[in-house]
Formats: sequence, structure tokens, C-alpha cells
Amino acid sequence: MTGLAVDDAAWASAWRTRSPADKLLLCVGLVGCALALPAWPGSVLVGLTAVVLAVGPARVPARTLGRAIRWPLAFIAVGALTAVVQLGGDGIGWAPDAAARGGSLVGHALAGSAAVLLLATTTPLSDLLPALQRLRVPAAVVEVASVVYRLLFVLLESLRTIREAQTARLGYSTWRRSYRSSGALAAAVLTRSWDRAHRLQEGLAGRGMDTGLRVLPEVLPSSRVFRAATVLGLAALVSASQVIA
Amino acid sequence: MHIAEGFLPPAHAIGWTLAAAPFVVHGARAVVKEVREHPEATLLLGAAGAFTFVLSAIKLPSITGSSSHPTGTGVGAILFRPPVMALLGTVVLLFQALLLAHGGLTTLGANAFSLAIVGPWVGYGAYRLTRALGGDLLPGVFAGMALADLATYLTTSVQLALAFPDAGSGFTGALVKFLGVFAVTQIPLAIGEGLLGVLLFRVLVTNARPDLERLGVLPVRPAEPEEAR
Amino acid sequence: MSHRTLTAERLVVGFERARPVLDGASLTVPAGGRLAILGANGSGKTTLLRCLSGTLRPAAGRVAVDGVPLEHSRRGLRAHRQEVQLVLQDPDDQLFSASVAQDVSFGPLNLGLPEDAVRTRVAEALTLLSVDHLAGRPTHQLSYGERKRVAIAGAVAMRPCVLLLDEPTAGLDPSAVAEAMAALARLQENDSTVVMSTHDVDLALSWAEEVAVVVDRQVVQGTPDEVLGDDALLVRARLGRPWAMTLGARLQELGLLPGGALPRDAERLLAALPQSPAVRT
Amino acid sequence: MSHRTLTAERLVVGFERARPVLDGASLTVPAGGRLAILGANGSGKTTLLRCLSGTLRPAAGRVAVDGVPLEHSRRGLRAHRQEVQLVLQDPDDQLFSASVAQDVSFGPLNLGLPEDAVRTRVAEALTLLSVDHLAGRPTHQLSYGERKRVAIAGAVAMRPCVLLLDEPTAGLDPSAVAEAMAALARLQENDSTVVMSTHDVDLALSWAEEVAVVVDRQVVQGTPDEVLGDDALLVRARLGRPWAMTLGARLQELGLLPGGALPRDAERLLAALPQSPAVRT
Ligand SMILES: Nc1ncnc2c1ncn2[C@@H]1O[C@H](COP(=O)(O)OP(=O)(O)OP(=O)(O)O)[C@@H](O)[C@H]1O
Ligand SMILES: Nc1ncnc2c1ncn2[C@@H]1O[C@H](COP(=O)(O)OP(=O)(O)OP(=O)(O)O)[C@@H](O)[C@H]1O
Ligand SMILES: [Mg+2]
Ligand SMILES: [Mg+2]
Repeated sequence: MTGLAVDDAAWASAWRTRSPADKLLLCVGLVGCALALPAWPGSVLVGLTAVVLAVGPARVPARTLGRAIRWPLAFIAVGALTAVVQLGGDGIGWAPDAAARGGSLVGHALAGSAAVLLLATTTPLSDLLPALQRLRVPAAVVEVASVVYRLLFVLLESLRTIREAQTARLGYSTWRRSYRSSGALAAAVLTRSWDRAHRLQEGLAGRGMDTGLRVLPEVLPSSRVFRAATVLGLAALVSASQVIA
Repeated sequence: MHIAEGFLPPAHAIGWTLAAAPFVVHGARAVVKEVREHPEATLLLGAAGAFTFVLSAIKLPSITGSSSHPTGTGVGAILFRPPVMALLGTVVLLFQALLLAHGGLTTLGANAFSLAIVGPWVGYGAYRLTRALGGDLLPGVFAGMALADLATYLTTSVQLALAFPDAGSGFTGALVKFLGVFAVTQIPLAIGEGLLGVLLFRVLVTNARPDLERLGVLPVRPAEPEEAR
Repeated sequence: MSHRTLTAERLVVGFERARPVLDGASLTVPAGGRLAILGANGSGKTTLLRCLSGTLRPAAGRVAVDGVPLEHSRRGLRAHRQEVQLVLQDPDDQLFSASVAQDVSFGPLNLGLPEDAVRTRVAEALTLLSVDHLAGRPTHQLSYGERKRVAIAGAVAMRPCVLLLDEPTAGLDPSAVAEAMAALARLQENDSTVVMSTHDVDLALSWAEEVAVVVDRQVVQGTPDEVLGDDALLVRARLGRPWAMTLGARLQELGLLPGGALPRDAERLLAALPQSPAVRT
Repeated sequence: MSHRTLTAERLVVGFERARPVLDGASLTVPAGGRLAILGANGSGKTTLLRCLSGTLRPAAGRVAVDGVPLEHSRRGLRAHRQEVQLVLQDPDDQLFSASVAQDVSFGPLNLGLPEDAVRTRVAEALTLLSVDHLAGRPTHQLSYGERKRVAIAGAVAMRPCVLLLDEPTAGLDPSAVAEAMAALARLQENDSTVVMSTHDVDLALSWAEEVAVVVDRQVVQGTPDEVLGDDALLVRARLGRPWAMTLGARLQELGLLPGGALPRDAERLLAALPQSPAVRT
């Protein structure tokens, strides 16, 4: 219903009720390994672990993962290719260690992206925002971010319907018209967002908003077993990559 | 242009995070102050952030045939000022990383530096300069939005070139490579985003004048007498 | 929750540069009762409700609870909001939080209640609106009808004496309307006074104990039979006559319904009809 | 505008990871007729209309005009949109230009018509919807009912053969509903086929020549008497029985209404009642 497949997956994930702190520990640990360990075999192990955990115990649809990785994949491919091409006096050629450097870049980046995706597809963003507060991000900022999260979906829905209405009246039939329609679309969504903010403010004032947007925190208890397994698993990953290398 | 997770070496990731931090903290201070003085600002700022996110979901047809998404940092800078955009932009980048897999967590600092700091400041500077030189709102908006986009693209290329200097020609060679590769999409996009800005503000001036006045983009017109005919 | 009488006296409300929307509008909400507010598009129903809830400050006139006038100070409003809650027409104007239970907890937390008490109230409000199964769901994945009921739950969790609802049934299908009305009935059993605005004269007739019509910047209030039987008023207010009354009156003329009060909905009309075929001349 | 028959055959539409919303839904829009689409919240009315208008591409099945299947290519869609126009439920999704006349001119301009022709079409559409007096007004100053009619005018200016309307009467007061229905009647006299979705079974019965109910991911279509008289279907579809039918049937049993087709609205029911009081035994 939302059009953001990663968010839908996060709410439906089997790990939705795990403590965000636990999942952060795991995923940040994996991201760290992805960066710090050598690409072979570190990145491969991290990437595999992230994907297996996601489609296995967390029950994230493989399709969602596959689609989500497409965008970073495009950037990684273009970026890595550019990095390993050499600009010489006689034109363009491969850098001396192109294959190794390219492989390492792609490996690190894919593993890192997979680790972040594991977090993204198992933890709704709104669960992570309270964690920011514990990292001493001011409450006001966290509240702004939580409003962004809610309004995002409202505005995306407006964007979709207004664009459909414009398309139906042939607003995107030529290049020029597409531009004009896009401008009108952006303006409509922007004025909508202001309107929403004003009316939401009124709606919330009625429920006693004096200071902030405090809500009852959801209790998602941390699991010792999960934490222990995470630490052990990460340690095993590090030592395995050292042994294999 | 968002640098993907894991693409930058750790030292660079940390370096850019440290470089971005003061601006983001400054923005956060501004936001905290604003919210303390006007509690309802939370919702307006949230709406601004959500709009920035949603704007990047608009598809702009580009001359090269493919379509691309605007960065939206220029509009944000003109409407909400660069300090606030440093924070909002970073929040939006975090959202893009976790909802769309655009960008990443360790590259958040680098992406924030180019998209939430350099882009808005350059865009805002270009906008103010154009206005100061006697330019109207719309040329100012065009300059602001197009240059914000270009500045972002330049910064990202510099970041990549610093991380991956060319084996033969070093940093300069790498910069030329990255600028060249991304120019194909980014230069048309910059022009496109400038045009989008003009069309956007043209509608806003007629439809949302009071909001523009509230944000200080347009001077407040003296109130018309009641029952003016 | 004890009963309180909410009144509006000679309200004047004018948005900038326009003729006033309300000009001398007075209304008395019957304590513990059900009041329906009717009126054409743009007549000022929402404006009236916003004044009653304290969100909008009238240019003149006053709103009072048990005769004590509402003061538009921080404290005055705070006190008022514990007694009177308004549910807006568009649920998206009211729901700001990522999850349903969190959203409903917002109001009780602002009352300064301890966490346990908040949890109880949230659970209670969700049950009353029969949306307890949605507690952990993200707001943005709910259907319109579900969002609408969650928004009502958010107001109910404040345990107001008077609950004001702006078009609570607009956009809902007939069964959802029936469910919403059942929830409102449960609320009233729980000692709340319920006020709703609607365009649906049939619904107003069958549900309300009293009806107020916003017309020509004023409010005309009375029993459903009085107000909805007044054809001149209905024409002025651009409203139609309810089905049950039109037909009921005709059937009374034909001697098929007993005299006296007209039936209020299809069921009661059917029940009042004679059981056997009449012998026609 | 000539008549065209719009059909949907065995449509399957499923948003990700959910059971399909529509699964084998078929519908034939009677050329030159009036079709009402009924269904509970979330049953898929809007989804069906979006498929018919070409905005949404079904996973399987086809939409056809006069038997020619719609191709979801740029050209195919362009041609389809000149025949079929959809008006969305929320007028604010449809109005994005500064002034009313500008907004209505958006479609005709995109057709590439010369300015004169555009002007004629705009004037004609505004007149048809009786909103010509609003031409110069900014859209954001209009009332809800006015915005709704301007949004319809924007689609009408495209001179479609088939006009699809998603809940055109939701949120309107009774007189505004009457005006909207009158405008739709004028449209149909101008040779358009009109389809609307609604939750209002009474309105559907009194207005439509044919009724389609979206229920259990399929569409059941027929004459109003067939479909709205089928109680089992109505229960499955979470709809109520229309007033006129419930009462009409009872009055027929009582011998007060002539046998045969049931009356379709209050007026016709009243007219069919005997003129003089019956002699009751
Ligand atoms: N873009 C979308 N993505 C995912 N699910 C959707 C989307 N649009 C609609 N749905 C789902 O499809 C189902 C049918 O929706 P639809 O809007 O067609 O119902 P409807 O009959 O028009 O309801 P209503 O009477 O409330 O307008 C709903 O369950 C809805 O949640
Ligand atoms: N914030 C505002 N600024 C200016 N005018 C307003 C504002 N809010 C409402 N109005 C005007 O006040 C009048 C009454 O509006 P209100 O929303 O109270 O009507 P309503 O009876 O609720 O209508 P509806 O049935 O369409 O909901 C309308 O003419 C409207 O245009
Ligand atoms: Mg209203
Ligand atoms: Mg619908």
C-alpha cells in the first residue's frame, strides 16, 4: 500500500519484534567487518551472512532484497569501473592491478550494502529513531524525523495520484509538457505538505501538544541469546576470514 | 548522487563524517531553538523534510532520453535556508539509505557533505547573488537550483577522486574521470532541476504567496483593506 | 466521566476579508445526549466544531462548559481539552505517529499520566473502537476506514466528557458506517456526550436525540422531528427531507401508520406498518 | 462523441505481497448508459476504475474499447485517454493550476488543439457543470463542492466517450449531490457514457441503468433490480438494501403498490402510492 517495498518488508519481517538495539549491534558489526576485512574472503562472508540471515530467520522476501540492491549495484559498477580505468598520455587503459582493485571495491561495497539492507528490511525506520535519542541526538530533531516518516507516506500518495491525474489528461505526452506538469506536481505537493502540517498541528493541539510529540515507547526487549550469538558470529567471521586468507 | 555503502575506505568515511558534523550540529541547534520557540515548527520542518524526500521521487525527463531524479537541495536551501537544510538533508539521506538503499550509513557523512551542505550553500549563495545583482525571483531560483545540483556533483566527484586517485595521473586524473563519467547524467539534470525550480516557483507565487512571505522568500505585501473591490 | 453541558453563545467567526461564517450562532449540547449537526457545504459546521473544541477563537461570543466560559489561555485550553475532544474529518490530519498504539498514547501522555495508566487507556480506547487488532500496525498501512477509527480512538483515550466528530461517516461504506455508529453508541453508554456533523439527514434522524442545523450563519436547534420536519428550514439550509419522514407522513395520511411521531428509520417504519394487507376500496 | 463500449475482461490486479485485489473481474460498460459501481471500502472500486482508465496496468486480463484491446504503450495509452477519462475522488488531486479556466484548459492544450478550440472546450465544459461563473477564480479559494465540479469539468473538456467518476458525490451536501447528478445527466444527453463508483445504494438505485458490485475480488453486474434485490449478494458485499426496495417490497405485500418493478426512489414511490386513504379492516 505504501510503495516502499523495503519499509513494507521491515514491518512484515519476522525480526520486527526484536530489539532495534540488538539488530543495530548485528548490522553495524557486519558493516564494520565489510569495511575492515579484506575483500576476499571477508566481504564474501559478510555479504553471504547478511543475505542468509535476511531471507532465512528474518523472512524478508528475496525479491525485495534483489530489487533494493539494484540501485547501489548500478552506482558500484559505474564507480568501480571508473576507479580502475587509467588515464594515461596515450588514452584510456586498465590500471595495473585493475582486477584486484575492482574486485575489492565491489566486494566491500556490496557486502556493506547487504549489511545495511539487512537492517533496513528488518527494522522500520520509526523503531530506529528512538535509538538516535539514546545517541544524544536532541529530542526535537528526533521528533522532526518522526514527522518526516509519517508525512512521507501521505505525500507519496498525493504525488502518485496527482501524477496519475496529470497523465490521464496527457500531461506527460511530450518532453515540454512533462516539464510543465512536473513543476505543477512539485508545487502541488509542496503546498499540500504545508497544509498538512498546519492541519496536523491543529489536530495535535487538540490532544494537548504543548511541548513535544511524546508517545509511549514500544517495549521490544533485548535478547541475550541474540546478542551473544551476534558477538560470537562476528568473531567467527573475523577469524574465518583470517584463516582462509 | 549518493555514494553507496562500503564504497569509501574507512579513513575517508570517517574524515567526511567529521567534516560534515559541525554543519549538521549547527543545523540541529537551529532546529532545537526554532522548536523551543515555536513548538508547531516541528510539523512544518517535518513537512519540509518529507517534501525533500518526495521531490527526489519525481522523475525528470532528461535530454539524454533516460529520466533522472532531482536532488531537491536547492529548493530546500532557498525556502528553508542552508543551516536547516544541513540537518533536514542529513535526515533525508538517512531515510533514503534505509528506505530506498540509496547511499549508506558509513557514507552518510560524505553524502551529507555534498548533498546537504555544499549543495545548499552554493545554491543559496547563487540565489542570493542573483537577487542582489537585481535578478528576479525566477532567475535566482534557476541559478540556485542548477548550481546546487552542479556543486553536489562536483563535490561527489572530488570525494571519489580523493579516495581513488588514478594510478598514473593521481588525483587530477581521477577527478577528470569521475567528472566525465557522471557528467552524462548530472549536467542535464542540473539544467533540468533549474527549470523545474522555475516552474515550481511560478506556481507557488500565485498559489502559495502567503507561505512564501512567511518564509521570507517574497517581501510581505501590505495587507489589502477589508472588502477591497 | 460525568456529564457536562457544553454551550456556545452568540459566536461570531469571520475569516479574513470575508463576511462572517458564523454570526450570532448559539448552541447547547445536551449533556449525555447525541447531537447531530447538519448543514450545507461551507455553511460552517467544521468552524462551529472548531470553536466548541477551543481550536478556533471566535471573534465574539463565548463557549462554556457547565456555564464556565472557556478562556483561550494556555491553562484554560488545557483544561477544556480534557473535557472536550474534536475528531477531524480527515484522519491524516490527526495521525502523526508511526504505529497505531503509539499514536493513541499521545493524548494520555500529554495529560501527564504515568505509563501504566496510559497503557490501560490506549487498550481501552482501541477496544471501544474495535481496532485492538491493529495496535502494532503502522499507521500508513491502514485503510481509510481503519485510520478513521484509530483517529477516534486517539480522542477517546483522553476520556473527554464531550466528543465532537466532524463527518465521522464520510467516505465509509454502509457496514463501516454501522460499525462506527455502534462504537459511538458504546461511547455514549460509557457516559460521554457525542456530537457529530454529517450531510446525511437520514442518518441524523435515525441516530440523534437532538439536531442542529447551521444555516445563514446561525444555528437552529431542536428535536429531530421539529427540525427535520420544517420544510422551509430545510430548503434554506439546502438539505433534503429524510426518507422516513417523507414516506412516513404520506403513509400516515393514507391511514397506514398510526398518528403521532413519525418513524425515524426504515426498520422502525417497517415495524409500524400494518401486518396484513389492507382491503382497498 | 460517438458511443463506445468499454469492457474489462478477467482482470487480475495484485499489489505486492498481498492477495490480489481483483481476480478475474469482468465488466461491460453499456455504451451511452449510466453504470454505478458499488462495493465496500477496500473492495477494489478505485482499482477497477484505474484499470479501465489505463492508469493501472493489470497483471492479467484486458481492457478493450469496442473490442480493441488497450495497449499499454505510449501511443496506445494516448489514444485510450482521449476516449476514457477518470475523475478522482479527491478534487485536490486533480486541480493543480492557479485558476479554474487554466486548470480546465490543461487537457485540451495537451491534445495539441489550437487556442480557439481550447477556449471553446473550456467554456463548454464549465457551462455543462454550471461553474462558468468561477472561470477566473483561483482554485484554492473554491468550496469543496465547487472544486469537485471543476475537477469533473477538467475531464469533460477532453470530450471523452466514457467518463469514469470515483465517488463523485462523497462529501457533498444533498443539494450539491443533486446538482452533480444533474450535471451528469446533461453529460449523458451530450452522448457520453457515465460510470460512477459510490457507497450510496439509494443513489445508485435511483440513478443507474446498470449496477456493478465489486465483491470477493470479482464483479457482479446487472440491472439495479436484479443486483440490488439480491440480498445474499448485498450481505457478501457488505452493502445495505436500498430504502426504496425494502419499503417498496413491503408495500407491495400490503397491496399498496402495484406489482412489478419496485420504485427506485422516494419520489417515484410516493407517486405510486394510492391517492386516497385505504379503508382498513
Ligand atoms: N497502490 C497500492 N498499493 C498497495 N495496495 C493498494 C494500492 N492501492 C490500493 N491498494 C489496496 O487495494 C485494495 C482496494 O483498494 P481500492 O482503493 O481499489 O478500494 P475501494 O473499493 O476504492 O475502497 P474505498 O471505498 O475505500 O474507496 C485495498 O485493500 C487497498 O489497500
Ligand atoms: N481557514 C480558513 N480561512 C478562510 N476561510 C475559511 C477557513 N476555513 C473555513 N473557511 C470558510 O468558512 C466557511 C465555512 O467552512 P466550514 O469548513 O466550517 O464549512 P462546513 O460546513 O464544514 O462545510 P463542509 O460540509 O464542506 O465540510 C467556508 O466558506 C470556508 O470557505
Ligand atoms: Mg466541514
Ligand atoms: Mg476508492
